[in-house]
Amino acid sequence: MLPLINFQKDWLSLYFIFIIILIFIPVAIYTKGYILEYKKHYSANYMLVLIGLFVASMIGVVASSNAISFLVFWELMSIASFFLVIYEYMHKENLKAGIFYFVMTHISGLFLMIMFAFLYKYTGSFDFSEIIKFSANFSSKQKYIIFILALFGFGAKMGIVPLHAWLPKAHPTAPSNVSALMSGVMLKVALYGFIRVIFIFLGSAPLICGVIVLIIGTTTAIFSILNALLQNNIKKLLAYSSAENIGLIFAALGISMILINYNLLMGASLALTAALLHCLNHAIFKSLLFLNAGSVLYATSTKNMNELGGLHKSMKVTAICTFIGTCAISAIPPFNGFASEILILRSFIEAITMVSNIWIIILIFSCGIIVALTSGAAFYATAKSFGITFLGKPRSQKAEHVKTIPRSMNIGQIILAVLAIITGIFSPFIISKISYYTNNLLDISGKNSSFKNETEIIIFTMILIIITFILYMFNRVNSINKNVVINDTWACGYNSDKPYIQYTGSGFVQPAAKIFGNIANYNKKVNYKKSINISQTTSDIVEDYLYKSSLKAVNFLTTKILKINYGKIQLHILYIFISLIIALILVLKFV
Amino acid sequence: MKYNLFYFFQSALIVCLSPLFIGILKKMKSTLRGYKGSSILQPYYDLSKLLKKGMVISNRSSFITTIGPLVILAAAVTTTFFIPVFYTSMENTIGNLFILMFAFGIVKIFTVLIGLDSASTFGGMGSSRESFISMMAEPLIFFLIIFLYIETKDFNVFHISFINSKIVHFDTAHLIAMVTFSIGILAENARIPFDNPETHLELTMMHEAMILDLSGSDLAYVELSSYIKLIVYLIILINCFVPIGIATTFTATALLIGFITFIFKLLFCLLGIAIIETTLAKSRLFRGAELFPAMISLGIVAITLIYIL
Amino acid sequence: MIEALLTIILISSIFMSGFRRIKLITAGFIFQSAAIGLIVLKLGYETGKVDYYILGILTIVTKVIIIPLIINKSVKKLKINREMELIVNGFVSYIITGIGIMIAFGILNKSQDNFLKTGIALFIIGVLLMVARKKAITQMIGFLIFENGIVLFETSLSKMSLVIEAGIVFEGLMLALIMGIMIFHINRTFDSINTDFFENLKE
Amino acid sequence: MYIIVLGILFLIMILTPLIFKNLKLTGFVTIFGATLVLGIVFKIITLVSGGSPLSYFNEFFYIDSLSVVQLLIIASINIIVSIYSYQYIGNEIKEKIISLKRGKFYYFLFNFFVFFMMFIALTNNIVAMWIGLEGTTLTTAFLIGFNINKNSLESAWKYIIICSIGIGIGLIGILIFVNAYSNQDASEILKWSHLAKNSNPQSTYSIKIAFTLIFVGIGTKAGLAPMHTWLPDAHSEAPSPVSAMMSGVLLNLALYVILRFYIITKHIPGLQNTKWLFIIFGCVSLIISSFSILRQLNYKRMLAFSSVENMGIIALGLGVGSKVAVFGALLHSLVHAFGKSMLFLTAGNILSAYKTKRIDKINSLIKTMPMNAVFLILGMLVITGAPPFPAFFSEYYIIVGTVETGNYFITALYSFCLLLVFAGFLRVFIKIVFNTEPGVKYAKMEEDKENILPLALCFVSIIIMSLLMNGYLSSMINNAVSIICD
Repeated sequence: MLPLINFQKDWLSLYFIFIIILIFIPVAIYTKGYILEYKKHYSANYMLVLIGLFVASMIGVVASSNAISFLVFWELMSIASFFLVIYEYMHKENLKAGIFYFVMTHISGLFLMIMFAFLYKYTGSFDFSEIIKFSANFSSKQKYIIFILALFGFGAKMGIVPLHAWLPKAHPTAPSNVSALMSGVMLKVALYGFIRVIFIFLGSAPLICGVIVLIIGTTTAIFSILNALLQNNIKKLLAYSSAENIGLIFAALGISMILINYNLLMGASLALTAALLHCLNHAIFKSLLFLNAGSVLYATSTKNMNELGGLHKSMKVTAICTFIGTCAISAIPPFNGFASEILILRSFIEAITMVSNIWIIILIFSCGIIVALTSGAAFYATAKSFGITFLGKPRSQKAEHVKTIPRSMNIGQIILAVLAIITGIFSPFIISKISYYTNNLLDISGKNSSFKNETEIIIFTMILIIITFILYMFNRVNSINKNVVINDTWACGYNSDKPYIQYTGSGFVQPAAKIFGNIANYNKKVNYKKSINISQTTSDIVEDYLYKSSLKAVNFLTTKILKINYGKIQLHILYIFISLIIALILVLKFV
Repeated sequence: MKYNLFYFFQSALIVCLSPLFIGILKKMKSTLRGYKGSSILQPYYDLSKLLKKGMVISNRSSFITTIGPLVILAAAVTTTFFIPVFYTSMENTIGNLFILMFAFGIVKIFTVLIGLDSASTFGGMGSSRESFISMMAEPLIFFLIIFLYIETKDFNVFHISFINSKIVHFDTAHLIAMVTFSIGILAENARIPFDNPETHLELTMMHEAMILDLSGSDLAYVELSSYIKLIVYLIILINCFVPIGIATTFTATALLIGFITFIFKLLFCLLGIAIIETTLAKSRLFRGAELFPAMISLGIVAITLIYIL
Repeated sequence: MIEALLTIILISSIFMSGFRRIKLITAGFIFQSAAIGLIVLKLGYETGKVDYYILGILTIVTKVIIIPLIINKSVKKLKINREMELIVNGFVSYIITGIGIMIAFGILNKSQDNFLKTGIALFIIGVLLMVARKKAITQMIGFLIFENGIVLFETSLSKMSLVIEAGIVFEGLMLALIMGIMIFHINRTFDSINTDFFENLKE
Repeated sequence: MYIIVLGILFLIMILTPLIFKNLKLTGFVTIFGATLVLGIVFKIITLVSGGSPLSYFNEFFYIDSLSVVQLLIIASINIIVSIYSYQYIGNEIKEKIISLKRGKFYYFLFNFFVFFMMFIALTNNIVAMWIGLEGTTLTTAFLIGFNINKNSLESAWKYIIICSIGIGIGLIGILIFVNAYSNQDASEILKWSHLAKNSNPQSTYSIKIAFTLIFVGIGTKAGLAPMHTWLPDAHSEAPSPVSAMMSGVLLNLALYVILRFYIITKHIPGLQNTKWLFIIFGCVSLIISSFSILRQLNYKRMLAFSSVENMGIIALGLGVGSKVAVFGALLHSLVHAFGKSMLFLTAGNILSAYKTKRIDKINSLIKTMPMNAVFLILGMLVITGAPPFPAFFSEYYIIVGTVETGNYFITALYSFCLLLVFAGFLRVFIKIVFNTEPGVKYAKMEEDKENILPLALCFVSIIIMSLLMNGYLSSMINNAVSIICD
């Protein structure tokens, strides 16, 4: 009845533990230097303890073999991350964001509690192994219930639309090493839970569930990336982009669920592999990018990219690492985002050819188109984030006078950057490893046909490197005795020292804002007083409509219910008798 | 080994000949416009002149400008190794369409970042527009891959062209897809109506704006890579959609026929581009963007046709 | 004999529900309590049980002597004689009482136990006084009427040991005492015992 | 034997403030006595742990596993609050807020109050239980109005009127209840242990009415909504140690009395559905309190509403009735006692430092009173059911119970209310502890360290509870569960 912490060691758990530890090591190294910035106002030990607790509880969640200990660690993870989010408590907005985050994650926790309660009801056990034994006997109604609860429970933690609103609030407010962990790892832990419940506990969810997951995943991806595009806060952009990647993974899971329903296990295994691989890849490059953002914040103390620029001179290592991260996230070969992006798109395409139901085909096809648009937009967004922040000329004093970064921070970033390259180039081996397990899971081990030609990326990389090398040598030879003039950039004859002749972050995405601005509630105002001044604002429409209206409803009810508590004492006495009479009537009537 | 050597030869040929094709394209355009125009070898002269020149580098530029042009060219050259030109077989193991398409991503990201690198006004503008257009073009490329996969159940360009070379009669879906992809090519390669490759008028340019601050050998690399990129795209179009006549057996006659048909098809494509570029004007950025949804709905029509007919 | 006493109880209580003057209400309360005490004593006489005697004596001592004394003392100190504004005015109070008693008797029509019925009537009137009056002191009297009802109930229903009965009655007395003290404090701090002034605890 | 010792102990504790003039001595005697009481309770627990109940004085006192849980709560909270009171009353006198006489009066009432609660938990006589409850009303009425001012008098008046009515209704119920058993041996019918075994009353009809009356009446005392209206006022105006005692222990105890009657009622054939009273009133309490928590300006008041909410949770758990849920409810009553006492005592510390109960006047507690801030946050986590504290398990078991019995609507409602409460608590406590107004210097306050020991004790006991969850505690509660469910 009570939790006995009993760890399990199946491949899924081990895989996610591997991800957690893989990300944690560089982040820990990074933290050593990063914490210096906070030592003035906040306690460093406090942060270290919390990070330790946070990571330990994430490992606990992934390793639990029992619903109770799963939930305990899950909540511990939420608590630890909450206190990390409000670590810089002296800013009021941080507290607000933290509270919002904690409430959302509590929603997630409650859904999960109910879900496991249902599982307990159906299977009579909190133990995962017992639940798995039962998994063939779930009726479809039971599956629907579990699925819906799991979707909301894990979804609120993952940040799927419409439960994503905490992501762009919590991630920017948390210290960057923490946001790296949160975005890189914590979201994956939620995904782990979802995969475990849907694929391992339920075995196969009904078709509609797959369709729902696919649609939600795609919506999340496109919605969040278009929002990301219009952000000027680096970390907010990255937070939205995290939601986008989760959406992609989710969409792939949806494909897998649909295909399992049609018993097309080969394709299902491919899609599942794609999702799992993207978990790893996203963990690496997103934590890298968050660490980079942290370095920028450390050095310049601003997150607004319109105040930055030209950082590549003063922060060489960070610039190069960010470049690698940018390439990885925009699926440039041979960096790692590329491998999983291809697999996801491939699973879409193969699903289209495999399924015979025309409506499902149309659905997958249109989702695929949107996913493709998403990857294009991801390229746009990250190019913006890197280009505006690191290239060009400093746009403000902050970007000009830059603090030097401690070496440990650089080491942390470099490790992740190297990981991004390694996992990119050697992705075929990782894919074959993962697909071995997914095939096992879906009982099609041995028939490994859906993963041929994967080593091509290595050949490609080699050719690319060779040719680059040849060209480099040629260039060296060619440039002997050439005079190279280094000068100011030509600015049509005007004084080019002004940094504001450059494009800003908002200007960079202006075309997209014009077409997709509605999705991010984009508003532009031009003031003509004294000097011309353009202010542009964006906000989350889901938050604006859904969250605010539900808050309004709660507020309304509160006002009404509060009145019960205040009033004349005579009224209070009357309450007793009214409830007595009602209770009597009920009891006499129904008992 | 023999095959591989041959592929290498094919690809090297493309690298060498692409400036020539661009020269031909320019010649066609000037002929269509009714003036004499420069020699078809002019691109070679331009490149060699640029290679000989010294460079002016902005003091703001970063490692992106230093390595960018080289990597861009390298990536463009690498892609040539992954496509069939006038010979194809089923035995090939490289040539994944995805890798091809994403390899152009390398070119894209570097050009975009080069645009932002030198802190000039135009660079940012060009980068912004280029990113926007390529974002909108992404679904098109995806659609192309879907379509080809549905047709041939394969992602490999070599296999696709091998399988499609057997087709004699093209159905509607195929043709629609081809048109769609052609427009995708125009978008990806910064041609009219999306961009005008000839002007340097700041309000209209995209690709040229990004590389405005490059000079000397760097400029040469980028120019060459853009030539190669266009030709590679055209080859993909040709060999995936109309691979009639491509050599599928390794015999001299087949290769010869393949080569000749290939040249003809390529020239035809170039003529098509020349005609478009002389008759149409560059449209506004958002007008151009409207083409993409149109293309996507065309694509949907094509896919639906395949399934229903 | 018992019937007559019950009649006294009922009449006094029904009149109390409409009285405005606190002295009158107190007088009604004294009558009522005395009647109840007598009933209990009578029962004791009939059954010969010591319990009843003690209960009756306790009732009379506390409710006829001590509590009215406390009330009168407070009233003198407070200089309040009557309820000025009623939440439910006298006329309506009478009607409500009547209807309430009617319904209660209607529900209990099968029961032959008059104690029970009278007890319930007392509950209704006590509650009415607590709910429909503003002065703290009237509320207290209302509560005491309510308690009288309980005593009637007890006599009709229970077979408890003496200690327990004594405990119950003793605590009733304590409660009345505490209420009296509290009314005294309230008057001192609020300069009134009108419960309308009890509005500080609104957030 | 133990009962007599307990009685003598309480007699000494009650009489000391009346006899001796020295307040310190009184405080020491109270603490010492409380320690001895706790010791005796532990001894009793070991005696009962086998599962067989103890009875003394012709079964007038009867101790089974269910009462042991209550005894444990009373005795341990008592010692914590006694330690707290020592410092608290000392401070109040030092600051000339109250006179020495009133200080002694406080101890007198306090010990009396604890005595009555102990009496309720120990007694087997159902009317004696009622007498105990009434006794707590009498003693706490003065404790609530202890600082004689407008607010405290108002709340005390409300408390005494509303609770007396409730208790009166309860007595009527008990009388009818007893009457329904008039077919049985007259010397036995007041004994709970006897009634629980014999489930053949004369008329089930009157048992129905009686139980409803008891439920609503004593439910008033237990703070179930909508009879809870006295509670926020009383708890916010009473001195903090008294609020801790009332909220943590007294409410529980009232519910315990209801539970005793419920156990009898439940065994009567055809009356199992009385559990819906628990469920409905539990839900109403949950809804009203959780919405009310959202907009409070006074932190003690908020804690009071949280008590209503927790009573709702416990009632719900008891009503759902599956073993898991009942286990959760009993565990929750334990955790709630400690957690809520901790919060009230911390609130008392804050109140004595800041002299205001208003939430918006208190900022950045982590800077001004770091230790209290930590305990406040910990208490919040405990009470909102965050792991690894036991409240998480208890709340979760109740969820499991509702799902298990198929009351899905209640599951949803319950979870929603938990969420609201969580949000309300979080908003306020995070604001109090962390909010920093720009430009204000926050200096550390002297009062921070003054009264930390009781808080630490509370927290340590909660930790001990979570450590004992698997073994000792759960076997003890399981015994109690078997009394309720079998």
